[in-house]
Amino acid sequence: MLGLTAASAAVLAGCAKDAPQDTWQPKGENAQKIHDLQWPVFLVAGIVGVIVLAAIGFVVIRYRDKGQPMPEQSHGKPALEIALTILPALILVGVGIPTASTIFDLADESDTECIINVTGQQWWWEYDYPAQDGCGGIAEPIVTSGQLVIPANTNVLLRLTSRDVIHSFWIPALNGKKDTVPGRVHTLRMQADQPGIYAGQCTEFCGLSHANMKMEAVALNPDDFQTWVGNQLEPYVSPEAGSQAALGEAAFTANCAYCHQVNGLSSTAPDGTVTPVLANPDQFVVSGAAPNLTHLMTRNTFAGATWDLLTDECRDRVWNASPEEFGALYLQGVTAECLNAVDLREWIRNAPAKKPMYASDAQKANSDGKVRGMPALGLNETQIDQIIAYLLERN
Amino acid sequence: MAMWMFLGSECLLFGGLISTYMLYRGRHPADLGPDQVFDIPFTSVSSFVLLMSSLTMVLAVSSAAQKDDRRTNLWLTVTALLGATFVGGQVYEFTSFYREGLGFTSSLFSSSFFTLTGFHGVHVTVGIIMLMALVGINKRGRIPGDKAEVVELVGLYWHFVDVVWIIIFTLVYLIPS
Amino acid sequence: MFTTGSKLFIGSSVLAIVAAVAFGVSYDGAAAWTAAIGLISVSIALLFLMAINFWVRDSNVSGMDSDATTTSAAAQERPSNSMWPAVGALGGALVAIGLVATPVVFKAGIVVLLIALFEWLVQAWSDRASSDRRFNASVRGRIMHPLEFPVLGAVGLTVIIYSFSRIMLFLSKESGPAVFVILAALITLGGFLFASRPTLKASVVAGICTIATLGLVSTGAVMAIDGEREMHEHATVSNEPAVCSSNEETEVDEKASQGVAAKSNVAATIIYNADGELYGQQVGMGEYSRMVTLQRSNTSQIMFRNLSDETVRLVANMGAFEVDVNGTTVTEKPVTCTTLVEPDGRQFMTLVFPKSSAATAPTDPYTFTVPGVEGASVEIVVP
Amino acid sequence: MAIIERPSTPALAGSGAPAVVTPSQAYGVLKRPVSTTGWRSWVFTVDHKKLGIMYGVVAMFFFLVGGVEALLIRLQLAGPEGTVLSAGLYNEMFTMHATTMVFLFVMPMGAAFANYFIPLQIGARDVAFPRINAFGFWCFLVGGIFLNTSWFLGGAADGGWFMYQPNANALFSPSHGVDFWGLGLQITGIASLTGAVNLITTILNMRAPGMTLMKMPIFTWMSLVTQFLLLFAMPVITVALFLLMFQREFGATFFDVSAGADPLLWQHLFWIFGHPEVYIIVLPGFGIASEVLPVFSRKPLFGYRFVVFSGAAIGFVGWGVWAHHMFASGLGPVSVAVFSMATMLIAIPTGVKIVNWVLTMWGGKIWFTTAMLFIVGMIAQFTIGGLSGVTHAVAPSDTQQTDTYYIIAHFHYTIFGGAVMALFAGFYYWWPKMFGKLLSERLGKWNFWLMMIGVNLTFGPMHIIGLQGQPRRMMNWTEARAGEGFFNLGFWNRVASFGSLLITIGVILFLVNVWNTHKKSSTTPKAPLDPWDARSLEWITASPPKEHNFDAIPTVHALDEFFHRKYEVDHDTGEVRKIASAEEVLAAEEAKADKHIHLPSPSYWPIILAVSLPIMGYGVIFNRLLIAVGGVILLLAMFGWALEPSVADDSDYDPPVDGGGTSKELANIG
Repeated sequence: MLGLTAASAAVLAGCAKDAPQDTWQPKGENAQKIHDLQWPVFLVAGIVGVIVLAAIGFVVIRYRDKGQPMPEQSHGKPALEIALTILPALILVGVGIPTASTIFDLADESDTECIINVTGQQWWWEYDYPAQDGCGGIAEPIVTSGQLVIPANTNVLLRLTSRDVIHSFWIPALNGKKDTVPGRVHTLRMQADQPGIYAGQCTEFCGLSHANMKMEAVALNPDDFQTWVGNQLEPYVSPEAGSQAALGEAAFTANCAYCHQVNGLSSTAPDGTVTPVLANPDQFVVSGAAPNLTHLMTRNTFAGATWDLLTDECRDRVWNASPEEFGALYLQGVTAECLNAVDLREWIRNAPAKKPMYASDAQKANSDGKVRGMPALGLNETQIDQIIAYLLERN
Repeated sequence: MAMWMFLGSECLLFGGLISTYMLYRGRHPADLGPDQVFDIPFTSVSSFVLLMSSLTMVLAVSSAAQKDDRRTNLWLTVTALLGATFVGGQVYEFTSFYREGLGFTSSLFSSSFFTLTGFHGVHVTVGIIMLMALVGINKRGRIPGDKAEVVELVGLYWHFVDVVWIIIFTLVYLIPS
Repeated sequence: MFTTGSKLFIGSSVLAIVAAVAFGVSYDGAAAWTAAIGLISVSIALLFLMAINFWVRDSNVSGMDSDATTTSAAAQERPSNSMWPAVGALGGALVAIGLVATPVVFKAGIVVLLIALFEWLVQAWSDRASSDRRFNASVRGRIMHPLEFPVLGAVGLTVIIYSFSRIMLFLSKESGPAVFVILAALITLGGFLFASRPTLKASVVAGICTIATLGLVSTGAVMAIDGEREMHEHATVSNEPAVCSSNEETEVDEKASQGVAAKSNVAATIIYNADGELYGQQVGMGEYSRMVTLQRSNTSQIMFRNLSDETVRLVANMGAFEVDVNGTTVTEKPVTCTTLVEPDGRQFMTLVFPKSSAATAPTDPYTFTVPGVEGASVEIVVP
Repeated sequence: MAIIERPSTPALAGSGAPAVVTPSQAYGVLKRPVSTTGWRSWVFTVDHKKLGIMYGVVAMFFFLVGGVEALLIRLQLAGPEGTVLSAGLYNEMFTMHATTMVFLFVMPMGAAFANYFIPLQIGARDVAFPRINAFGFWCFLVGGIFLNTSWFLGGAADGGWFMYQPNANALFSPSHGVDFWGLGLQITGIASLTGAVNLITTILNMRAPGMTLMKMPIFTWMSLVTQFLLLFAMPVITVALFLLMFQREFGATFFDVSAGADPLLWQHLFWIFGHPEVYIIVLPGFGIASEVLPVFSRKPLFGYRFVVFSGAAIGFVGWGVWAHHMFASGLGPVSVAVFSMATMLIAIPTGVKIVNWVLTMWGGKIWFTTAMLFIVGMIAQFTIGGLSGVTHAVAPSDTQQTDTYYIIAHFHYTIFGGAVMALFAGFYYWWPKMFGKLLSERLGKWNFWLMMIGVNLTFGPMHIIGLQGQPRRMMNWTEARAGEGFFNLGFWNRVASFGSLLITIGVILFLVNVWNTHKKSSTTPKAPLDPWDARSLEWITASPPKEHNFDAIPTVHALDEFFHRKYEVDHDTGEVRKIASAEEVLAAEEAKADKHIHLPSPSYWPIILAVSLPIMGYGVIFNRLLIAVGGVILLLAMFGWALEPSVADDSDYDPPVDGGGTSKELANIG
């Protein structure tokens, strides 16, 4: 009966409005290839399952002990056996041939139009876009995290690696998963048919906060994507002097910039010399990296995509947008009205209390005094307000 | 029978260790690799000693088959001594490697090398203990069951350890990386 | 039920357990472990003694037992001979010498003393177990043999092997194998000799073996004290700028660092071709690029392929950083390189850039270069 | 070849007890213990039946431990953002649930049945090496306890049962949990390895006269394949665990990427062990199914040869498919394709088994006892598990399914639905043989239906949850990604948690059943000699069997020997006639009873030797001094073992009551 359920699940899953990580609703060429392979396999498996279960049911009812005489002590019929061995073998050959061709299809790298490096670490993803002619042209490297922004209808190739332990990158609607192994570079094809947002999650157990290591892939029209690239490369604008955000800049520089890079941020010494502020996460974090916050408000999530930067209402608007409207809506980024300040405040106040991480002093002792995740910084509410005001301008 | 089974299992143990070594043998600083530290003449000699011990083991087994207790004990002792010589050589080898800067944790090459050869050394040592125990028990006349069979079983183990060494010696020392 | 003696031991062992618990509760860490384990061991030992006492009923003999006048332990003429007082004295002496000389001797003395005490205790007890000497010996054997034989065997084996290896260490690298062979040959020949002369007396054999062992051990001891032959430590040179910048052949392994990484798993392939050009290949970035992108703080496998007909090495210049060393600011220029690679050869190198390209001095960007070849340079971008 | 530890001394002389008991002058350190009653008779026993029962009891205990862990996991996941367990505790929980269930329940439960029934099924009086057998059991017990003490000593292992590197190295898993895990598995691994050597030797060397390999009962056959798998799989995991230990304890860098290592080495070593392990778990269950089905269908097993060969084929092919656990690890398309094909190949022999089971029932006269119900349920569920297995043998499809709940559904259908259901069938089927009493069929049927429905409610929805994209090893799920409609994660997670309660009630009913049958006031009558009209050799002896199993070793003429002694088959008409009752068959055998039966005496050393191992384990973790203490005990025990007389001295026993009697009452030696 469960075989039936499984088979019907296979059929039904295609039509209901399901979880965002549904593996049966491909939204891109690669996932479609997998889907084209898997639904016949599920169908065949379902049919075989129904036949076998029906046979068991039939036998159990038909041959139950109704007082019939002792049955013939037959030891089997080799011909029947061999036939019943060859039959599944044939089915499997039928399954095997398309399987092999799909495997090689999905490993093809020759049609790449855009390269993105994806680096996993406990417990968030970093995406960096090397300077390239692909992706419609990227002049300078871009570093971001949380949301992987890709041009729609473009063959993107992800180069996956990890800074600490093994993670696995998975956007079910776009392709199957691929492990990111430290010291190795694995490639994964990505292609989205339409603009939109596609949920994913780390699927290789990676320690304490494995459940909180999520990601989203955002596909934009090539034009919108160019706008996005332009936004990312916009130079740094200092907050207006004397504003709340300007105080926030100082608080950020004093508390956050040890690990979090904001490109273009600089500090002025009393004698007037200006030095760029460079983050040194390698001195404080085991993985040696922390999310780059230069354009935090162009993305919709934070803390490993565990929480949204948008309020629920604004979030739903983005997620439910039609492919045509999506690009414009996404490029608006996070505005003051839409900012989910509740979660963000809690996070800045005491990050390890919100998401389990190895960031306490006792835990640091086990790893050369470095943290894994963001520690509690002991900021007061005023500082938090200032920092949020500052971050709100990082768009 | 059981010994054959056990040795079959041991094959996989050494198989795993040898694969680890083969995978990692290139992983070392440029000037602290196999070519620098290995002392091939010495290791050849100690391999030869271990081979000789196989010969004396055969003699022990044949003496046991002829029910010649005295010679059985003698050859078992000689085998144990040769084995001890080999282990002594290995201790020397390890010490000298260590003095030359190749510690257990120096590099992946050294870790896997010491693990592999160390495991083999432990097997030889266990073999020596088996031989000595056999001599001891035999002197007291307490070998249960068929004496020749027991000696043969220990012999089987000993030959196995020898053969494994030949493989290790060839793969680790002789074949250049 | 319980005899007087066993009650005494029960009491003491309970005390020890209570103390162990008290320690465990009141202290943390290794101290508590050590103390608790020690005290529990003591209590186990005491319980063991209790059991013995209980079993032999404190060696009490019933007054009604007429046979006891002749068979009880008290009626024994005298205890059997014992070497343990002498050994104990030796231990004491060692302790004394150790106090003056070195801690090792002191510790050895303690061990000897403990062994002697324990053996003495057991022997004293076993002497009184019954009137039958042989039975007493067997009782002692039952308890002590399983401890004595393995420990003596292990110690003996270790001493022999250790002395042997010391001798080898003393000898020069050339004569070592020769001595080794001679020793092995002696053993084998000795075997044949004894095998061919079945009439040889056991005592002669034992004598020869004893002399040989003593000789081996004493030589070993002498040589261990005398020191080892000179051994030069191999120094690691590959990260030294002096080596990296030269095209000279150094005494290094040609095939160092052959990696496990398959080609598809390298972060970048750096190629030096016959035209003296150096360029990089990264998946999806075309066949020829003068720039490669590597992630910060990430262990990256780089493959270097030498397609020219010269023997060259690849150098990774990892920027310039101002470092504070004891109060003075020093500029550090970390460099790492492969060894010399033959034409058509290839080699792997593992790199980590902990800081982004922005952090290095503009005059010293991250690059791959081939020493001595002008213009052979690939820029490394670390975003 | 083998050293059969069977005393070669002549029979006890019936000359009457010596007037004065003189202490034994044996060469051994201690005399062999001789107790046949009380706790000593269990602790020092070398009797394969007692060891089998102890294996069973201990494995059952760990089943409950693992079950509680599973319940906590399901409780956590019953609602969104579960807060029952902290993240760290949750990780420890699923790691230990898997480890406990695999290494401390299913494997040893298979060993329990193998230990108890293999000698009985092949007509032997004990296994080839009784003391090693005892040593194996004690290793398993102390290893299991050692592993679980980690809960109280700083936290259990938290790296997942597959303990992928580098997540399980000291930097990323700083508690001692992983150390306990590695060392504990080494110790239980010794149990598996010695057990394998022992049982293989027993099966190949000690079969009753006439029992050729192709007349061997099918459970014994499947166990033989299992033991071969164990024999070759254990050393591989041993190597992996040693590398892990050297890395964590002694600073080696086998999995440290910055030193140039490749973390995939661990995955290869682990799965080269791990995949055969899957068959190690399930083949004993196949064996039990193939025993129970013919008995209750009143027909011989359909295609005995095919079942045997398919079992052996699974054993072989099982070695070539390990990388299908690594389809997402980045192996490269060629390896993925090859392993994908190999994995499909293994579906064929598995399919053969299911077909044969169905055809065994076909045309039979099926008697639905609890045991039979469990097996029918097992076949149905294993079919589902097998088919979902085929869907992820298809590698691209697997990249969508691996590490999701779909995989959990798959392997629980095969392991719980397949192996565990078969083990429960084994309990009900063999209980009268082992204890002389029948378990209640009424409670048994309740037990079956609750478990059957519970398993499907728990693991069935996991197919849906998995395909909806919920990954494994997640401490919680969120409403935001749960979706709506029929397939929403929230509803099906709750269903799964509810199902786990049903399984729990089912298991409790089993325990109640056992309690009711064996409590002092129990009115359960003694079971008949042959309650199921069984077919194989273990039933040609008393229930429970005497210490020496058989009064006379039966001579075997056919597969299903017992059946052929009870029934006569007319070859022309196929008609089956009863010619003898079980009691008559047994009486005929007992009439030929051997005059002198010698059994190995109990021994102190196996347990002492086993106890030394965890002491050394604690030493490695906490204080190197303890290694020395453990080492001394180890040496002592080996010495004692080697010099132990092969049998207790005659003088320690009372003389036999009659010439051929077997009573070995403890003599009064004060």
